[in-house]
Amino acid sequence: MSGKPKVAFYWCSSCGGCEETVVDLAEAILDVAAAVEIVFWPVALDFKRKDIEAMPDGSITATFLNGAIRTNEQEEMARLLRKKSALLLAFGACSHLGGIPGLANLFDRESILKTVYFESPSTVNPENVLPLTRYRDNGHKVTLPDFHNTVRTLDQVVDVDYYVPGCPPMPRILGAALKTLLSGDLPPKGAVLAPDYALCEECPRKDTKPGELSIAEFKRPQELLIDEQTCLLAQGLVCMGPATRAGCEAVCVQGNMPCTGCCGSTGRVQDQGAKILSCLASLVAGKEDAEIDHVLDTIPDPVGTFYRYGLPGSFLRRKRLNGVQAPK
Amino acid sequence: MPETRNSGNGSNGNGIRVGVYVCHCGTNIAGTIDVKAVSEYAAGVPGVVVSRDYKYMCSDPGQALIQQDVREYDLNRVVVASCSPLLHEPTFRRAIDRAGLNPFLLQMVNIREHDSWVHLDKQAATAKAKDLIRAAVRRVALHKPLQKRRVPINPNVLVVGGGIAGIHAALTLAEAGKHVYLVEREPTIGGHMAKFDKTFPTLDCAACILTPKMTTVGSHPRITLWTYSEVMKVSGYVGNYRVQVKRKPRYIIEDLCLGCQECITACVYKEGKTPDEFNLGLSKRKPVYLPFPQAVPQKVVIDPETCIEFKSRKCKKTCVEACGERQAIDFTQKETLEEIDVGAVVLATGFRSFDAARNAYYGYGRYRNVYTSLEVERLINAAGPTGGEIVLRDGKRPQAVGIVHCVGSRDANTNRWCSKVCCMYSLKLAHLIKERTGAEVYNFYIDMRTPGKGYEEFYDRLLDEGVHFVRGRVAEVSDWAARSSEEGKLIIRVEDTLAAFVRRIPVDMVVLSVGLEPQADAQAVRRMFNISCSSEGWFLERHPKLAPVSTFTEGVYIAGACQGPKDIPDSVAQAGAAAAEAMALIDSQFVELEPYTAFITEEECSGCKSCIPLCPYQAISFAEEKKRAAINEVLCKGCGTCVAACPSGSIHQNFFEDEEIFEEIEGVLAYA
Amino acid sequence: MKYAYYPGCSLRGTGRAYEESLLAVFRSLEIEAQELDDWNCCGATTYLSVDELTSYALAARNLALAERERMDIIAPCAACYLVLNKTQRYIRDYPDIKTVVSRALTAIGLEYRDRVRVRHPLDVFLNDIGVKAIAAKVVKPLKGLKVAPYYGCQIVRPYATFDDQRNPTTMDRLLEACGATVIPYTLKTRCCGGSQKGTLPEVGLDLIRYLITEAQKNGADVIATVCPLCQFNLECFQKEASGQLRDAQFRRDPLSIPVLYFTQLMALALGAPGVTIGMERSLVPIEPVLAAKEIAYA
Amino acid sequence: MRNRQLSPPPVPRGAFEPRIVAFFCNWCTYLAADLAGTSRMKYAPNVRVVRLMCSGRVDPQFVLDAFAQGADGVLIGGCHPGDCHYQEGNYKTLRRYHLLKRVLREMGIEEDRFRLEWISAAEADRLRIAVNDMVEKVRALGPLDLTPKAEEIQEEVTV
Amino acid sequence: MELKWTIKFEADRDREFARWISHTVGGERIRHCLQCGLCSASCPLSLYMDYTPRRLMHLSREGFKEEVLSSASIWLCTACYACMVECPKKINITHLMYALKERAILEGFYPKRFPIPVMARQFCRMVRSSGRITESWLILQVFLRSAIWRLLGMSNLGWRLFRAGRMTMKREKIQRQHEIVTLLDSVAETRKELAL
Repeated sequence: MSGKPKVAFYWCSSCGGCEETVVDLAEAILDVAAAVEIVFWPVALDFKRKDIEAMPDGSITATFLNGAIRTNEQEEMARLLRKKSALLLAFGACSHLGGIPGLANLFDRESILKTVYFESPSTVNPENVLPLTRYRDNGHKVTLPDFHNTVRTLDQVVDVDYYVPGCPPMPRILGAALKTLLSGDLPPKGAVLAPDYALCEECPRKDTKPGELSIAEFKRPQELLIDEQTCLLAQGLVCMGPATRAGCEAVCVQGNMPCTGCCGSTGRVQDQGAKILSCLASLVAGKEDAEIDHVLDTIPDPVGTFYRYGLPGSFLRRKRLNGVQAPK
Repeated sequence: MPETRNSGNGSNGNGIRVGVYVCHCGTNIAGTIDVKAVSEYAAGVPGVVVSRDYKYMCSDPGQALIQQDVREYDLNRVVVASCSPLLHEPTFRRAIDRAGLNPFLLQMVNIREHDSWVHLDKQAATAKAKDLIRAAVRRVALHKPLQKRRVPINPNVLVVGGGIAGIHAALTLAEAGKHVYLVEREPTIGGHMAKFDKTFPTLDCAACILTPKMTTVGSHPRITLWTYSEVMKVSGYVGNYRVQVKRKPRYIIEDLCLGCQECITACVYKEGKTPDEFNLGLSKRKPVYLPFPQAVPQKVVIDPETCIEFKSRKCKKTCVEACGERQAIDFTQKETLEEIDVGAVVLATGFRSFDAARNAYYGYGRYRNVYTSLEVERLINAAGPTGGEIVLRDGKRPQAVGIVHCVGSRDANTNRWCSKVCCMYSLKLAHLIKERTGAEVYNFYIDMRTPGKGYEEFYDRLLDEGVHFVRGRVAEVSDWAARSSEEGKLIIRVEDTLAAFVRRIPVDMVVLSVGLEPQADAQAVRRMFNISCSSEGWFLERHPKLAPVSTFTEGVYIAGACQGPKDIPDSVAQAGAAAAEAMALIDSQFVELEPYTAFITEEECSGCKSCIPLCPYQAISFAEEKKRAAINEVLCKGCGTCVAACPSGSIHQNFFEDEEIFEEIEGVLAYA
Repeated sequence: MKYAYYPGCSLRGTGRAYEESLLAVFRSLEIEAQELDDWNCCGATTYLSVDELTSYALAARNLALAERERMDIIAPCAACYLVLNKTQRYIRDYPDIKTVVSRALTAIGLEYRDRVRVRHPLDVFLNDIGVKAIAAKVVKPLKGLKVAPYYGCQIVRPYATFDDQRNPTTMDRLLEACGATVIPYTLKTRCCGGSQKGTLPEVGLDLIRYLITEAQKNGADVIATVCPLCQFNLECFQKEASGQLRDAQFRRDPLSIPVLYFTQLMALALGAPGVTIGMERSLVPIEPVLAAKEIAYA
Repeated sequence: MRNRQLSPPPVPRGAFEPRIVAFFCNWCTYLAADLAGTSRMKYAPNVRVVRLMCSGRVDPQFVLDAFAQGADGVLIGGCHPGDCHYQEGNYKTLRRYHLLKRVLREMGIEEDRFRLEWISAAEADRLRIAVNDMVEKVRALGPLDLTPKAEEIQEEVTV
Repeated sequence: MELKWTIKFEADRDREFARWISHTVGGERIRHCLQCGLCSASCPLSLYMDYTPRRLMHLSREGFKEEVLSSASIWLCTACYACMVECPKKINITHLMYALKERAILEGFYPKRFPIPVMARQFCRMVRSSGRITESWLILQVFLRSAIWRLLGMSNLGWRLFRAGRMTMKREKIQRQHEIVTLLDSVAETRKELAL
C-alpha cells in the first residue's frame, strides 16, 4: 500500500456527467493519478463494496460523491462512504442541490412508476410488470433497491464537508478542488469550492445589461433569434445568472443560451429560486394585478424554471403530497 | 415586590448574554398575559442570562432595573416585552445607551397592542407572548452595534392653509424668529372664520379678533405670504423638505397694487355679474374684485373667466386707466412655480362644509328660503350682502325660523361622525336671529352637545331667551299644506321625541346646520406629504392622546379642522402646539435618522444591475469603473426593497439583515 | 331580448286596465314578453306580516320559474316588484332563509341560483328601450296634458334599483317623451295607505286626500300611477276623501281627477286603439280632459 | 450552506390551531395592528407579526422559510397602492406576491395560505377582519405540515 | 279620576323579547338606534300611532313586550319603507314591523275581529287553496269576518267596479296547485327542524 492520499468516486442518482468531468481533466488526470491512489471508482475500476467495508473508518482521504439520494442503496452507500472518508464532497449539482433528478419531487413515487411503466408512449408492458424490491427467480432470491418518495441532496442524508458545484462541474473547478485538498490548507467546512459571487461578474455580456430594466414579456429560447452580444435578460429570456454562483465562466451564455442555474446560489442565499423570482418579479412592468399577471403568464413553468437544479435543496424541498392539487 | 427575577441558563456559548424584561403595564398586559410564566419561560431560552417582569418597565425604576442588570450581568443584548416599539423603543434604547450598551442591541416585543389588548384567551395570549419573546431573543443575538445618522435641519417652515389655524401657527413661528412660508389657495387668508359675524359663546365679533392677526401676517418681515397658490410637489425628508409651489396668476402685480380698488370702480361692468364666492353667491361681484374689504393681502384679483379683456381682447380697459402710472395690472401674467426648502411643515388645510343638497328631503336648492348655516352667517354679517339684515329672498323679515341640526352629521347615509361645532353655532345663530328679527326660532336637535368653557351656560341663556328646542331629527321640509294655516310656508315635519308625537311646524326660513367634512382634495394632499388619513378622510395624528399634532412622517404637523371637526379655540390651541413641535424640531438643529440603510459589500456584488431601477430615491448607482452597484446612504431611506430583490444576496440592510429576520421567523415558529 | 311577464293577482282584478295598457305598450314598442308559466301570488306585503319565511318561498317559486326560462322578470305591480326584489336580497343575506327556500323549491323540483333579474316596466322602457326610441314612436303626443307622476312607495323603496329613492324621474321622462307636461309633485313617493283603505278606512282617506289635493293644487289634469293599489285608492275614494277635509277653512271643491296607469297614457300616445287600453274601466272619466286638450282619442 | 434545522413535528395542542406568520410594514399595517390594540378590538391569537420597514423588504425566501418551518399560513400587510411610505415598495411586493403564488400553487400549497392585504394605518377593523378571515380559512384547510414525514426525519442527518 | 302606577320595574322587562328583536332578521342594528325620531317623522301613518316607531324601537330593545305587541302602530305600518330609507343608523325598521306583527299574531296580541290579522289569515288561506288572490273574494271574506256593516257602505263602489269589469267573481287559480301546498308544507317542516 502506497502512502498516497486515497480518493474515491461514487455515482448515485445522476446522469454520470460528473464522472465525465473527471475524465475531462484530460492530461491533468495523469497528475491526479500520480498524486492520489484511487481506491473506489465503480464506473472505471473494479472494486467491490466489501473492499470499502473492509477499510478502516476515515481511511479514505476524500470521496467525491455525485448524484442525489433517492434509493435506499444510494443511502446506504452514502452512509458507508461517509464513515470511511475523512472528507466527503458533494460532487456536482445533483448531490449538491438535488439536480435534474430532483424535479421528481414534483410527483410522488406512485405517479412516477405509473408514468414510466404504463403511460409513457414508448412503454411496451403487456403484463403490467412493476419493479419489485425482492422476488424469486427459479429458487434465487433477488433484491432490488427501493426508491423513496422524495429525492434528497447528499447533505440531507449525511454530513458533507465540501461542495463542488455544476452540472457537470467544470474540470477547472474540479482541478482546483483537488489541488486545495492536496495542498492541505482546507477551507472552512461546508464551503462551496467556487467563487462566491454571481455569474454576471464572469459574463461576457455584462456590459450590455441596461441599468433600467423593465420586463413586459418573458421569452423562451425557441421563441426568438437570440442576439449573440446583448444580455439575455435584456432580450426577455429568463437567465438565472444574477442568482447563480460563478465559476463556469458562463459557458452556456457563451453558447448563446441563458444560464439555468446549475451552480446554485451564492453563499448568502438560501433559496436560489426564491431569489431569482424576487429579482425578476421586481422588474416586471405593471402596477395592476391584471397587467402583472399578463406578464407572468409568459413564464409557463415557474418551478421548473427557477428550481431546475435546486428543488430538493430548496426550502420547500418537494411538492406537497397531502395538499390539494392545484387547478391548472 | 412586584418584580421577580429568573436567572437564565447563561450565555449560549457564542458569548451572547441577553436580558429579557417583561412589562406588566399595570394590568394592561398582566391582566391577560401570565407575565410571570412568560418571564420564567424566557429564562430558559438559550442565551438568556436574566429575565424579569416588572409593573412598569418604562418607569424610571423599570429602566434602572435594566441598566443595573446590564452592568451586573454584563449583558450585551436586551429584549423588552411591553408595548409597541413605536411608543417606547426610543425610551429603552436611551436606557441601555446610558448603561453603556449600543442602543441597537435592543429588541422590543409588542405584547400589549398586538397581544394582551386584542386577545381574550389568556392561555393563547400567553403562548403568543412566549413565541414572540423567543423570536426576539434569537434575533437580538445577531444585532450589530449601529450609529444614528445626524443631518442638519433647515430652519424654515412651511404652513399650508391660511385659516385661523394656519395664521396662528405662522405668527407663532415667525415671532419665534423662524422664517415662514404661508401658502393659501384662495386670493385672501382668513378662511371660514373671516365669513363669520360673531363667535360663540362669547359673541365677540369675528372680524375684530381675526383681522388684526391677518394684517400682521401680511406685514410680518419673517412671513412670506403666498395666496392664490398651491403646493404641487414635496420631496426630501425631515429637516430637509423641498417643496414646489404653484402661484396662480392674479393678473395683478402684487408689489405694485396698493389695494386702492379704483380699478374695481372703474371696471366697465357697472354692476357685479358673477356670484360672489366669499358671500356664497348671495351677492354678485365684478371680474376684478377684492374678496372682502379686510382681505389680506389687500390686492385685487382679476377673474379671467368673466373679464371681457380675456374673452374678446377688446375691452376698453378702464381699470388699467384707473390704475394709471402704478401699472399694477398685467393681463399677460403667467402661472409660476416656486421651489422652497423647509425643515418642517404645518398642515392647516381646514375643512369643507357639507353640501346640503345631498339631503334632498330638506329641499335645499328647491325652496328658496332654505339656507345653509354658512349662508346665514353672511346674512347676519354687517359686511355681508344684506348689511347684516336677516331677510328672506323676497326681502321680507322671517316671522318663524327653523334651525335644523345634524345636516350631514351622525347619519350613515352621509357622514357618520358628529361635527362637534354645529350645536354651538346653531345656538349662536338662534340667538342672533331672535335678537335681530324677533322671530319665533326653533332648534331641531338630536342631542345638544355643549362641552366647552361657557358653552352650557350659553345654551342655558338661549333657553331663557325663549328659543324653542325640539328634540328630533327633521324628516322633511316641504311646501305642501295640510292646513290653511300652513299655506305659503315651509313646513318642517319632525317627531318631538320628548312629547312623543309628530309635529308639523310652519316657518318662513329654514337654516340647515351643515356638518364639517374633509377637504375634497384631502387624499391628494396627504399623499403629497406622505401622511395617513382616518377612514373618514381626516388627517391622522401620530397618537390620539400623546402626539395629537404630529404625524407618522417626521417634521410634518397638523393643526385645525383638517385633523377633525374643531371650533376656533381648539384650532388655535392646536396651531400653537403644532408651531411649538416644529420649533422644537428646528431648534434641535440636527435630525437623527434611523440607521436602517441598505449597503452593498463590494466583493459580493456581481454588478447585475437588478437593484438599480428599484430605488425610488436614486440612491443606487452603478460604478462603471468597478462594474459594481453602490448605495448612497444619505439618499437611502431604508425600505429594503433592493435588499429583498438582490439575486445574489449582496445587499444588506442594517437592523433588518436576512439572518436577523430568518431567526425571528424561525423563532416564532419553533415550539416552546 | 325576451322577458318573462309576471302580472300578479291585481292585474287580473282591479288592475285590469294596467295589464291591457301594458300589453298594448309592449306591442307598440315591440317588446317580446311571454307570461310566466303558472306563476303564483308573490305573497304581497300581507303575507310577510303573517309568515315571513313562507312568503320568501312563495316569491322564490316565481323567480325559479323565470330562471328556468333564462329571462328577466317584468313585474308591473309595485308590491310584486318589491317582494321579488326583497326575496332575492334576503336569500343572499341570510343563510337560514336560503336553506328554507332552497329546500322548499327542491321539494317541487325547482332550483334558484340567483341568476334572474327582476325588472319594472319603467326600468325596461327607460333603460332597455330608451326615451329617444319611444319619442320616435309617438303618434298622438299628449300636448298640454298636465300629469302628476305618482310613484308610490315600493317601486323605489327600499331598494333604489333603477331610480333615485327620494326624487324618482323615470316616469317623468317617459311621459315627457310622450309629449305630456309633467308637473312638480313633491308627494310623488308618499304612501297612499296601501291596503289600509280596506282595513282602516279613515286612515287611508287622509293619505289619499293629501295626495290628490296636492296634485290638483299644482294644476294636474291627471295623476299617473305605476301600482294597481295606488291607482285603486286614489281613484275610488275621491268622494269620501273630499268629505274628510278636517280643516273647515281649508275646504276646496270636491276632489275629482282622473287617475290612470302611466302605461295607459303611453299607449294612448303610441296610438294603440283606445278600446284595448282599459280607459273605459276608469271611474273618473278621462275623456273630458282629453277633449279639452284636443287630444284625439278613439 | 447554512444548516437548516428542522422544527420537530407540531406538538398537538388539542384542536388544530393555525400558526400564521405575518410581515407588516412599519407605516401602515403595523400601525393598524397597534390601532386595533388601542381600540381594544378582538381578533384571533394565531398570528405572529414580524415588523419590516416596508412590505417591499419581504424576500420570498422569508415566506418559504416560514412555510418550511411549520407556518400554516403567511400574511403580508402593506400600505395601499399609491400610499407606500417609500413611494413604490408595495408595487414590488405585489409583483413578487403574484409570482410566488404561482410557485406555491405548483408546490401544492393552497391559495388561502398565502395572502397579501393592503391595510392603512387607520384601518384597524380591516386588519381584524383580514386576520380572522384568514385564520378561519386556514383552519378549514388544516395543518400545512411541510416538515418531512417521520420516516424521512429519522433518515435525516442531524446536525 | 283613577290613578294607577305608571312606573316600570326591571321585572316588567321581557329579556327574551329584547334578545329576540336584536337577533331576528332585520334587527341586527336596532341597538344602534339613537332615538332621533326620523322614522316617526317620515312615516305617513305616524299621525295615527299610539307609539311612534321610534318608541317601538326603544321599547322593543328594552324588552317591554306588552306595550309593543299591543300597540296599534304595528298594524298601521303599510310597509312604505320611508323610515328604513331615511334612518341615519340604517336600521331595518320596516322589516322589524313585520317581525312584530308576526309575533303579535303568534301570541294573539290584537283586538278581536281586528281586520288586519283577519285579512292576513284569509289571504294565506286563499294562497294555499288557489295559489293566487282574487281581490273581490278576499275583500268579501275579510268584511264578513270583521266588519259586515261596512259591506253596505262599499256596495255602491263594488257595483261600479263590477260594471267596469274590475270586480270579477271568477276565482283565479294556478294549474299546479299541489306545488304550492308542498312548498308551504316544506317550509313549515324546515322551520320546525331548524327551530326558526
